Amino acid sequence: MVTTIGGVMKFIIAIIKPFKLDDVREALTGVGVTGMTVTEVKGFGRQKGQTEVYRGAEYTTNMVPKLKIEVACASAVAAQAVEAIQAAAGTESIGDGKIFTLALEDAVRIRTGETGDTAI
Amino acid sequence: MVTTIGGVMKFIIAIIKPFKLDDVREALTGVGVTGMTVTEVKGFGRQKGQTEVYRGAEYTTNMVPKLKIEVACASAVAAQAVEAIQAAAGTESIGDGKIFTLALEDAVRIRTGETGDTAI
Amino acid sequence: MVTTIGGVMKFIIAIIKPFKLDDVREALTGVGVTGMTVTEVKGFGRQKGQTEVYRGAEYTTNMVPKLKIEVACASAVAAQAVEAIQAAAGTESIGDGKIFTLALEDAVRIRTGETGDTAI
Amino acid sequence: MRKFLTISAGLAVTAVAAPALAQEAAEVADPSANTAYILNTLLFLIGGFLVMWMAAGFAMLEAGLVRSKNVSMQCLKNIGLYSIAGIMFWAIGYSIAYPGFEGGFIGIADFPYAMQGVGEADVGTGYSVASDWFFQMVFCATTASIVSGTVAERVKVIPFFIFVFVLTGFIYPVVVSWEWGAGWLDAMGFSDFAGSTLVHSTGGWAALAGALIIGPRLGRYVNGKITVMPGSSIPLATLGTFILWLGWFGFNGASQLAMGTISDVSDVSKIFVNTNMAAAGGVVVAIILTQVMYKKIDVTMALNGALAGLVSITAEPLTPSVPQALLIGGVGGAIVVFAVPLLDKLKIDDVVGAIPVHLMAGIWGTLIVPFSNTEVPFVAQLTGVVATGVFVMIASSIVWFAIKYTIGVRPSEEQEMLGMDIAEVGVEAYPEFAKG
Amino acid sequence: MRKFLTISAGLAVTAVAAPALAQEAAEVADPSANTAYILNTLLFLIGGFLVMWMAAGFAMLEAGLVRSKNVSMQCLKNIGLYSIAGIMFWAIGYSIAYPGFEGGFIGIADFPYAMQGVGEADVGTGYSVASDWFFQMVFCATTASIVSGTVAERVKVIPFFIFVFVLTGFIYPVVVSWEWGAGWLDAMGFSDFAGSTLVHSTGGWAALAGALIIGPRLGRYVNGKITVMPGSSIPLATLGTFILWLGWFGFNGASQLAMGTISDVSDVSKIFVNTNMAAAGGVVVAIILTQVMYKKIDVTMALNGALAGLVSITAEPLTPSVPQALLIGGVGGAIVVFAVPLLDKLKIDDVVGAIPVHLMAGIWGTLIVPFSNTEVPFVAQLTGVVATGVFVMIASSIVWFAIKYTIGVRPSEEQEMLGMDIAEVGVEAYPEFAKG
Amino acid sequence: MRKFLTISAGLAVTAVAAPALAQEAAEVADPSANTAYILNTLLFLIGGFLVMWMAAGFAMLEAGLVRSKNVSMQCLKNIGLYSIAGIMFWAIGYSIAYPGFEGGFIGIADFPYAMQGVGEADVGTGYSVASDWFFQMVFCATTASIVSGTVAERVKVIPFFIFVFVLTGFIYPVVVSWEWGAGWLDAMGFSDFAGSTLVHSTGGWAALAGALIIGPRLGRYVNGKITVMPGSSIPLATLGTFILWLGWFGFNGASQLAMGTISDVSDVSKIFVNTNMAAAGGVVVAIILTQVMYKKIDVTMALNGALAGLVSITAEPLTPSVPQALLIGGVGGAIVVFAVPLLDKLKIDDVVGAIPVHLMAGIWGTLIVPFSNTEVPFVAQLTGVVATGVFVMIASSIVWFAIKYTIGVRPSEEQEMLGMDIAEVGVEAYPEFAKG
Ligand SMILES: Nc1ncnc2c1ncn2[C@@H]1O[C@H](COP(=O)(O)OP(=O)(O)O)[C@@H](O)[C@H]1O
Ligand SMILES: Nc1ncnc2c1ncn2[C@@H]1O[C@H](COP(=O)(O)OP(=O)(O)O)[C@@H](O)[C@H]1O
Ligand SMILES: Nc1ncnc2c1ncn2[C@@H]1O[C@H](COP(=O)(O)OP(=O)(O)O)[C@@H](O)[C@H]1O
Repeated sequence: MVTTIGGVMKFIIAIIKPFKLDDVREALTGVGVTGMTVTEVKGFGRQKGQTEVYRGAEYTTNMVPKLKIEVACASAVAAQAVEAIQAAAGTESIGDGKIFTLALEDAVRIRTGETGDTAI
Repeated sequence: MVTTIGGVMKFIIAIIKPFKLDDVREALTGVGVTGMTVTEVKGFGRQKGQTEVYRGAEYTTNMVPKLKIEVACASAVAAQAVEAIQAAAGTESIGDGKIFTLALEDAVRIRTGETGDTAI
Repeated sequence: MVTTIGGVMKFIIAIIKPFKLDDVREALTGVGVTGMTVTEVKGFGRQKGQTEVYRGAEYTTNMVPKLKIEVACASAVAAQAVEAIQAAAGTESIGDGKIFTLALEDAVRIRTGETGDTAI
Repeated sequence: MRKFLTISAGLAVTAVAAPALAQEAAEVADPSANTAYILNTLLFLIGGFLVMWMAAGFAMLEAGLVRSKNVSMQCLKNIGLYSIAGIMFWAIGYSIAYPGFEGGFIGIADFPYAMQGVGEADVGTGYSVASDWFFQMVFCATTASIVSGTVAERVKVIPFFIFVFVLTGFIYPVVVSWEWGAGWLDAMGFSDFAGSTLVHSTGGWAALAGALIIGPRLGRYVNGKITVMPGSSIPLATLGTFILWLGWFGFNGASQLAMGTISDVSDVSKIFVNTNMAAAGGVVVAIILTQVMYKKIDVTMALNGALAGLVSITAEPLTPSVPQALLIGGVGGAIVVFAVPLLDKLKIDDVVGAIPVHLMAGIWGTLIVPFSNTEVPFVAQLTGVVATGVFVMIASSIVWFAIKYTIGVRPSEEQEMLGMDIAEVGVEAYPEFAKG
Repeated sequence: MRKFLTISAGLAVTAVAAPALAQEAAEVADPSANTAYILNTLLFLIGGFLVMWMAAGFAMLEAGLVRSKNVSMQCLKNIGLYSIAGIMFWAIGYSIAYPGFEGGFIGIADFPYAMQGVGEADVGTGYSVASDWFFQMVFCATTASIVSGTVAERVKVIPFFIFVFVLTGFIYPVVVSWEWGAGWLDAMGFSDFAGSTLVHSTGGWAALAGALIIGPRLGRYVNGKITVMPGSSIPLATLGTFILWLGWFGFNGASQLAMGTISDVSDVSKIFVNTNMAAAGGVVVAIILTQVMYKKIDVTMALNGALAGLVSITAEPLTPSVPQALLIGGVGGAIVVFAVPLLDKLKIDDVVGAIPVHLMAGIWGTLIVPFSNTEVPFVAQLTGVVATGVFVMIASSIVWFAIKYTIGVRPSEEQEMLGMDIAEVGVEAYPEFAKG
Repeated sequence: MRKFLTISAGLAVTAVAAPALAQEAAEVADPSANTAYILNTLLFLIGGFLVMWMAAGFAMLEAGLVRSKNVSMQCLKNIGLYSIAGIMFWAIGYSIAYPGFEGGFIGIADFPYAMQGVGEADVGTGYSVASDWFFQMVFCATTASIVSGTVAERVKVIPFFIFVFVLTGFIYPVVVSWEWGAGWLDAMGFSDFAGSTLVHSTGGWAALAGALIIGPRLGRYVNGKITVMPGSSIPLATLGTFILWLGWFGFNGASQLAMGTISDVSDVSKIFVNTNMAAAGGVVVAIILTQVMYKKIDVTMALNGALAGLVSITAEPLTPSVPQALLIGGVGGAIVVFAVPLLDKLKIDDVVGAIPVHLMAGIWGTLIVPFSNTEVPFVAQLTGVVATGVFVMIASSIVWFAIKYTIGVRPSEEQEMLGMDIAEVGVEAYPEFAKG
């Protein structure tokens, strides 16, 4: 089966504000990345949640709803992809999120069995 | 605490069609991988979502519901695990998903503190 | 844009019991890690799910609800972070979960564009 | 100005009516006969809107017990079937149900059913024919609602509506004609006060035929293993049950068919009490049994228990004493607890438990009538149960098979996997909530 | 046969009890006038609580059709508007609606409306004034409910309540005074039995004015593309529709305003039937059309179809024959199917479809009255429709603009994004469910 | 004793209205008395089914305000308690409530309560005894529903049912006997028209005793910090509130206990208006106060405000003028807004706010009666409030303690964490929705 071609691909994990999803997707498409996987997450960080009042008791939800976007791509495009995400997801306000880049050793397209960056 | 034994383990991330979960689980058990973590995700890719009509307006949900399966395993079994997933998750149709393999530096079993691949 | 400073950061993925979240958060704050991302997941492993009876038919939900916590941190603090999580999440009972450590090549704070561990 | 005109008009009529009547009071319509007419009609109207409300009860019960991917479809089927039932029962149903024969098997009066004209009242009947029709129509719709629950999650919408079309236009009316329509069963002395057999068993048999012919949901019974498919919303199922319980006061109470005398209204009151007690008995028995058998109290069994109690008492809600009502309803609750798993063993997939609740408890309720009403011959009850079963099973099977082998009854496997909401409705029930 | 046996039995009993009465019928306080008073009042009370229940129907329908981030707000608006309507209609509304003029345009009687004292009954009116007020008040509240659905998800709560304040205290009452209040429209021969125009179109016009002035939800129509925003819960929307359907029997049935004579109660029965048939027609037509046009059956269209059928028959639920009722309601259902996408083309954002359902079907229902009730001049109907439209559009626009340019009507973009529940209510509707 | 006074009064009026009939009243059943009998019974039946419907209201309100992991349990408790209440109130409750004494403290008539036989009507009472029993039974069930909300999410199901068993079979009936049963409070001139004290405060006291003895939910009050535990579904809570509001027209309206005269039916109408206005007042005040105090309008407070307004007017819904009704209800709304956080400060965990709504507003409503009904001595009201509080607190505490120290009342910490649905019901309320 596949031989590991270390480092030729990256696995990008971005945490963004939910309503920025469409912008980020367009930006990624712009740099040629069409596939991605999105997950609903809750974030902790500098940004604090809403203060709500429920039946007379105030409380702050310190979890903030975020979206996690996972993108596998060839190392070559990783930098542009990260830039694209950052540009698209930014609102200059606290809580905009993070982009994490990890090394991706291998990828397989289940349907075809293609591996490496052709699989993406 | 634990000394990092780089590269002896892999962290496999597979995106599959939801209804394939049971097949994939059985396949993994078959190669000796009993533990896994599953997350509901939405996927973007070649496969397009359903076209629905709501109150006279057509729209395509370009997000497709998928399941993300995360499996940590020893490098030795990684290849078989990937193969097992691919075999079990395939339907020969667009949208079958991907399998990503990352290096796992260390694992700890919270209950016992065991580390490395004994922890898995 | 950012130069990759391989290995100076870690990406920790912990699977814990849902009701342990607050303890884990406090423990992480204790070692100086304030940011984290949480995801609802279902886990398979040694721990079996509840046996429920629905309309006379018994069934076991072999999936157990868990929380996945993702923390990016500087390698320096990774060990303490892992220890903190393990200490806080443990209940000495099956199903306490796992902590996985991966290498994090780079991080970017979307708001500011800061990179590396300053971004976290 | 109509608000005032009408009133004065209204009073005028009475005013005019009153003195004139004074003399001939003895022979022709005297005021108290008019009052009785009004009260009888009012009973039909109140009973009618309460039973109409049961359509919402079935919709909520079923929406709560199907999986979320089929909830929109279940809502659509329920509002659709109620509408079709109304149209069909007017077009031919009522005329088949009340053919005007004596002891016959099948017949039909003029159709579509002609309602009265504006301001017309037929003192002969003692109530407004439109109010009677309305009250009878909602019973017809109930029969169809029963079917939708059992065959949920695996029947395409158009085939389902076609079945409802035949059920409400032909099958149900024929059964009704045998008893309430003065047919042969009635001649035999068969007694079914509000329809344990005529309404509930008929719906139950039609549902059973469907379940057998259509088969279980995909993956429900795989190599001997039962896959549990829990309902999407217990509170909606609970709401549905409470709605049905409320509606049942109209269902049974207004089946007294008259409120113009103190004895009639007293009987309606007694029926309210017995109806409530039978339901309570069903709930308590279901709770006790599930606790004993499973160490947990399955709320869906308690809900079904209430309904089974209600169905059980429906054949005779008037004559039982309270202890008898509790017993009759309680047995209904027990039937549910034992019959639900039994159906699973038989691989009969009844999504909401309509077969135990409406068919089995309906049979029980019909057969037990002589216990509290000694005038009723058991043999007549048995005959009625069997005859209804044979006729409805055959008729329904013919229709289900006809559909199955023509346009087909089930969605494709992929569609069924995906859920009928996306496949056929195009609208998900809970588009925003992640499925866990 | 029991259905008939029982009846005759009932009459028998009354017949026996009757003769004694015959003689004094004429002179003494004619019991039948008292009985009529009681029955008329009872009709208002039953009709009143059924229409009150419609407030819950609107709340559920709207809660189900807005996105989950605005559901708490929709619940708050609905319970708030019902309360405000009650207070305003007592404070001045009723007195404006029934100013006691003949053929006038606007007037006001003593206010706030004085209910009767304890034990007081005014035989002159033929019913209890309190029961009449209650029945009229719930109609007023209905008008406000209509507006909340159309402008949902983008109007701050206080501006909304201010609008309701004026609508229920002034705008709606004025329109009512023109017709039911014996004003100029009534003098013209305009006829609107239960309020297709007075209630539903009035609410619809006010909603339309709001939709135009407030504008669509953020991101709803971006560069020519329609963004679909599916509702959060189809079962709640279905429940709401069934509640409204049930309430409508009170809405139309009790608008007969009298039940003290056999002809009145028979007419109420006929109204029940026609009301039900029009709704059924609306459902069936909506189902057929969506299936034909889209190959899928949009359940929300079926629900709207039922409501459009009900609104269509409301202007004249008594005189139509059943086929006419089916036709009138069916056209209402068609209106919905075609008007909903049309509004989208016009970029008019009507979250729940209240404009097609209440305004357009209301106009249709009003104009078609002469078809079944030949005494009604078409020109009067047309005049009523136009006059109501002009007045309500102008009056509502003034109020919406006044609010818009003072305290503002919309939340900030960020708040709207976030959802009104967090922004203004502070309580999320489904805090525990992850949004997918 | 008003229950009987009213009746005879009712009959009196009819008697006056039909002097001629007076004579033969002895021998022939006088038709207008018969008509009154029918109408009185009908009032009980309509009121009865409306109040029965309140059981669904409590179920939905509570299902909406508990966390999703305890929703199935809340549904189970509600359908179970309604069933148990019906059985217990028949078995002994009614006989304790109406022991037939004069001014007594405790007594019991023959039990279980014997309903009338088929066709039997007792003209002496002026209504069907079965209809009266039914109407009284649903009040008993209401008392139990109140308790389930307060102690939700932390009481095992069997202990809860045991408490309901005693509450509905003994505690509530004793309190009722003091007033409606012609006991000592009634002799003192205490007046509680529809049960602000007898029903709502009794339920509220029992709930308070439970909350104190059982303690708060796990983690609710940790080292001085209040952990907010938002309810799972605001629309269900809203639906529940609307159901209760609707049911209250039966609760208060039918407590007039007679509809056989024009004055009685007029009073029922007045009660409808006042009941509605008090609820509206409660909503508006709660909305204004929360907006002022928190800059957000907590919809759950608005819902509780409506209920508090309803409870407040229940002690005397007939004599107040509309402004008085608005004031009485409005104060009820204010009580909720201030009492809910107060209970939190006292670490009394009342999940749905039943203590402010039913207990505190119930006390307020009872004490304010003399304000609109000058015949009622304040001291009697105060005595009634205190006596009920003392008795119910003691009796309930004994039961709660007895349960606590025998079979135990709370689930294990782990079970409570996990949720009672999995722990005791075995069925999750929303198995498919991911918890966020
Ligand atoms: N160390 C971390 N590890 C993983 N996720 C993080 C970390 N720090 C922040 N995040 C995620 O990024 C989101 C935004 O971070 P936050 O500190 O709130 O604002 P900013 O991105 O502007 O610094 C958080 O809600 C969380 O989901
Ligand atoms: N570059 C990518 N990075 C992360 N996930 C991806 C990527 N490309 C595809 N996916 C995931 O895989 C799923 C299937 O991919 P898709 O292109 O639709 O079909 P196929 O797997 O047959 O090529 C997508 O829905 C998405 O969740
Ligand atoms: N090999 C694995 N890969 C990924 N996740 C795993 C793996 N094994 C276990 N898990 C996760 O850890 C959770 C706990 O593991 P389990 O075997 O049940 O108990 P323990 O952690 O005590 O060994 C599982 O529910 C699953 O989510």
